[in-house]
Amino acid sequence: MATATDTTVDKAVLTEFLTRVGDNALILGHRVSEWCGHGPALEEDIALANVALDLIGQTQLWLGLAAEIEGKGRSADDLAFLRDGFDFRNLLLVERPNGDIGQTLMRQFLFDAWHLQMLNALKGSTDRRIAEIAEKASKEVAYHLERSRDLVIRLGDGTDESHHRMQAALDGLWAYTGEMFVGDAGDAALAAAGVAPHPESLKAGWDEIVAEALAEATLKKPADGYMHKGGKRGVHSEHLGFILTEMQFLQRAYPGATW
Amino acid sequence: MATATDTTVDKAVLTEFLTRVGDNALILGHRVSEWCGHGPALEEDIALANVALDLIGQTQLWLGLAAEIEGKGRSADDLAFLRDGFDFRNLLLVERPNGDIGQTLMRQFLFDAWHLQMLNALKGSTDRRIAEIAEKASKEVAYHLERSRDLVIRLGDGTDESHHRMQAALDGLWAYTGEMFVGDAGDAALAAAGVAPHPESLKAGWDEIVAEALAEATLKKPADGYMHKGGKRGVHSEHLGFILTEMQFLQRAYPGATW
Amino acid sequence: DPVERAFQERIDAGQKIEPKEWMPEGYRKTLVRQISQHAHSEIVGQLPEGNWITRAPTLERKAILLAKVQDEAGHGLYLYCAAETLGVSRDEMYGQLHSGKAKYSSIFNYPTLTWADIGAIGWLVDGAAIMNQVPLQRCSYGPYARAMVRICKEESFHQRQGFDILMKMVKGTPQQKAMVQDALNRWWWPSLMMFGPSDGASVHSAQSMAWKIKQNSNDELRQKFVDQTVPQAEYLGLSVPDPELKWNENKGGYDFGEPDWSEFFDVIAGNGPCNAERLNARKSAWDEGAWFRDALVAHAEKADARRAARMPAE
Amino acid sequence: DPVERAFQERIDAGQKIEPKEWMPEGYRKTLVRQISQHAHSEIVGQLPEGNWITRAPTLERKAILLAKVQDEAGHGLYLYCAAETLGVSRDEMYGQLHSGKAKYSSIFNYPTLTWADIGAIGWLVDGAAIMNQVPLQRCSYGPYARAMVRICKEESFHQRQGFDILMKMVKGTPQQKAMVQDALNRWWWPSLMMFGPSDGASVHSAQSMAWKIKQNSNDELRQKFVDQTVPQAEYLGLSVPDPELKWNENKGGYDFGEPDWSEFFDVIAGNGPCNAERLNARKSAWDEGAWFRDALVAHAEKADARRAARMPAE
Repeated sequence: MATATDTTVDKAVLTEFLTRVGDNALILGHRVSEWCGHGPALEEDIALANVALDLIGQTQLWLGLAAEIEGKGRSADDLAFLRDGFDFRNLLLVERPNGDIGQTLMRQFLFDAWHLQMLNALKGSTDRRIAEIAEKASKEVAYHLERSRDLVIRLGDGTDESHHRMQAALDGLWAYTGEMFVGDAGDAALAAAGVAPHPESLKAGWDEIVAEALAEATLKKPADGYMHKGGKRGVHSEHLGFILTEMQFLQRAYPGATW
Repeated sequence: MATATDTTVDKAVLTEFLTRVGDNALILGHRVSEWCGHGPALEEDIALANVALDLIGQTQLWLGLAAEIEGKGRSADDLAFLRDGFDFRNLLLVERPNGDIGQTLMRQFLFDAWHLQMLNALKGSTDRRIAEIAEKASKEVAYHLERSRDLVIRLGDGTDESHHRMQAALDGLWAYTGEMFVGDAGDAALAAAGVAPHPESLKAGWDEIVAEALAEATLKKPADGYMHKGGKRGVHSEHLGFILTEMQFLQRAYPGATW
Repeated sequence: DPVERAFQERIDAGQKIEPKEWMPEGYRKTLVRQISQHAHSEIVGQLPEGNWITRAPTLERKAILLAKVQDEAGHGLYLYCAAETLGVSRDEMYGQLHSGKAKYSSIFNYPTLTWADIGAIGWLVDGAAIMNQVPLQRCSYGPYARAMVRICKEESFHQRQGFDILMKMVKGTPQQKAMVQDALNRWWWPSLMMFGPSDGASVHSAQSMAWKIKQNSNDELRQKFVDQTVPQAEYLGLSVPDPELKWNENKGGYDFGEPDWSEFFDVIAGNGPCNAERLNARKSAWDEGAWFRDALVAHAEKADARRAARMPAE
Repeated sequence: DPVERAFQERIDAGQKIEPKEWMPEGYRKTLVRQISQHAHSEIVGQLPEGNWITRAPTLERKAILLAKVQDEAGHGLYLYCAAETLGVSRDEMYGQLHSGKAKYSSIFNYPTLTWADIGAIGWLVDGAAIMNQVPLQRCSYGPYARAMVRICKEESFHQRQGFDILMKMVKGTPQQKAMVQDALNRWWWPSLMMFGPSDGASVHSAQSMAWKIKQNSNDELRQKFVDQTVPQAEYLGLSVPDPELKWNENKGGYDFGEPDWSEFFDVIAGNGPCNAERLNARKSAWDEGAWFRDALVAHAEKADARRAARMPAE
């Protein structure tokens, strides 16, 4: 049984970590929710809404804990709706535009494969609160991965057109996957304390899941070249700004109002 | 020489009128500015930026005068960046999405043909301040109309594809033109005081300009059917909300900051 | 016709008609029209609310709205399945929606302009829908009646959530309260129109009533809706935008003004504020999704072929 | 070669070379490459700033930014015309941009993330551009030199406007000041890289200098830029993100750190934060505008044909 060791790690490091995990869920949830009512099939509309819903639920838990540990009297909503772009800590991958449904599903698969590894590792966190959230979220994400993996395979090995679209999606997104596995001093401290896995430690498992699925999808895994990074330290793409103008508008326009 | 008669018309009616004129320029200017850097030819990029620039300049004058007459200590910027959607008074026509460049130019032409009539009438306003702004703006808008009219003709009578695109643009926008010519009690009061023309009085001139240009463009003028309205009294389309989330974001996110 | 008489007797006796049983062609047609229209309404109905998902003001509101829109897609799915039991495919029904041949509820051709509209849709639009749908749980056609049981349960949940949004807002800032009043001003009349014109004007009503596809007159349901909703508006501190609205002690209900039926027919004719946008959104979702659907079919065929090829060796 | 010697003598004597005059093929090629790259930079340079036009915080700022982006398109136009005098068409140059064969200034592959970035681009990017461009007003090729005169005048105007944005912000709220510091942190090193690697690393430099296409070494210009900019940063109350930055009394200028040239070459190789977005934006503008350009040509041909048909009758 994991025990709470929240005193052994610097509070700021822990808050930063939780913000990263929470922001990934928030921003990807937002992106997926943009599909609402516009999916390629009714079943897909339902499934996309479901993924978005799970991610927003996870956001509430992670950012809620981040806010609690931060101890400045902020709420999960305050973190979501009142932070500036450079205070967001999500991966660049999750703010990539939806593109066609193939690109959306490829992004989802590449993220899910990492997300599940991360959550499975967090289930063994020495911080009980983190382990509990991971326990709940990992069940949802296992299903997300099952679904996105299956669709990547079917669309990759579908028609010529779908194959080309999926290969283009993969090629376009690949350079945004490297950031998932890059650690910093905070990550090292969290790993040493058994709070969270070192990002690099998730790479082998991710590689395996991805390589297998891509092979079955008849897609060519891109060569490992240049990898973009910045999101984890608050340097985002131009897309995040537009996400935030929409997402935060009501809270920004009517400060202090309750909804 | 026109003389100031600002005391003969109700202040609220005058403010409402100026807000309508100003909001048309603001929202259309915003829409046109969305093209920046994405035009179909370099000359077109320059021309579109120029139109947007003129319209934003006119916005400053009209909303500046509206704010002054309102007398509540607000500025043109306050009106542009801090009003809610239902306080905007622009025509639905100007908030229509850009679509392809043909749709943008058709919207511009249909509006310019009305705008120039309106400004030419306002040059004779009994309110000297209005007449002065109209004098300046009408020169700019005469050029806008010359340009949009010319392009509608060339694209309408260009290739088969351009002809079809322009006809589709015209058919899609036509139901948004009626609102320009519908007056209310305030319009009647302004007309009676010689401050502004009655909207209906602009119809004949507009019809003539439009009919001539469409004929030369080999485009078929749509039958006069149902006409949308609502913008002039603050009931807008869903598009305006998204325009405002972007346009107002900085002022909303950092209340009271100067830029 | 004795077969038809027997059919009618079963209906009169309150029995449910099931898919494989004999039914008059008119009964089948009426049901297909009504169920598919209802299904289309759920699907198109995702759009006005979906318009605010990315702008929902809190994480909880965002989650609730997502869940609601997901429910609507789910309702669409039940209903398309119910209609399919009558021998029409989902793709055929989509085709009719996209060509404009099939209708959907006109209320979804109105725009959602502020967050209060999301509350108003839950409160008024779902409220009126429930009023229409509760009797349909007793509809004579089994699959439709059973779909409605499930749908009604979720709809009343949605209605409470909508009311809750408005409660929070009217207790909030003056701007929030103004948004709520503005929303009521815009949604009140279209909601009353959701029950359709007086039955006198409708040719289908009498037969539908006899077949127990329809159980109450439009005016009855409208009256019931007004009687239920006006006190709620008062509770919210709002004023209903109808100068003729007045409590009538004699009838134990409200007297109220006549909706502007010319607006109703304009919207049905395609001239509502959002008809073109709604239909285009659905059509482009469908068209842009073609490659996705084709690929799933192609993959399934390949998988089948591979299985078949392996068979002999096994 | 006496012709080439005479050409070099004219250049050494400070004479301008004009379009129809003889010039060495290398001179022509170098100019075409440099001028078209410069033109492409103006065009692509519209995008990072265009990204904030719809979000400009005041009407005046919006107007100023629109005017600036319009100026950039105008500069692109002068420069394409200057390049065309060397026998290459605008469409050819576009083709090279879209295929990735021609480059544009790498600085435009960085994103604009806050409103302060709009100020920083004016201050630092236009500042560095001016530093590069002022000597080009004396370039040996006439049309290019004359285009630069006009461009430099407008650029220095833009630089002042950028500085003015930052002045307002650093005098504003702590959040605004934080945005400005963040912008400087992100734009400082890329701005220094705008002058290119040390000349030792470049094969073209010596010949370009002899031809008076280039007049100063990259390091000279970079030093000048740092010396000019650091006091401005201090005036704004900002700290320059270079721990090695220090005034050097002996040389009468600043010592400063070496930019991360691996980043520079990454961005040139297509791996900057926005390379794909910028190029795709330009390509789709071009592709989606094809019908527009084709129609204008078709209309002109029709009009000509109609004029020709009328001729005999007149």
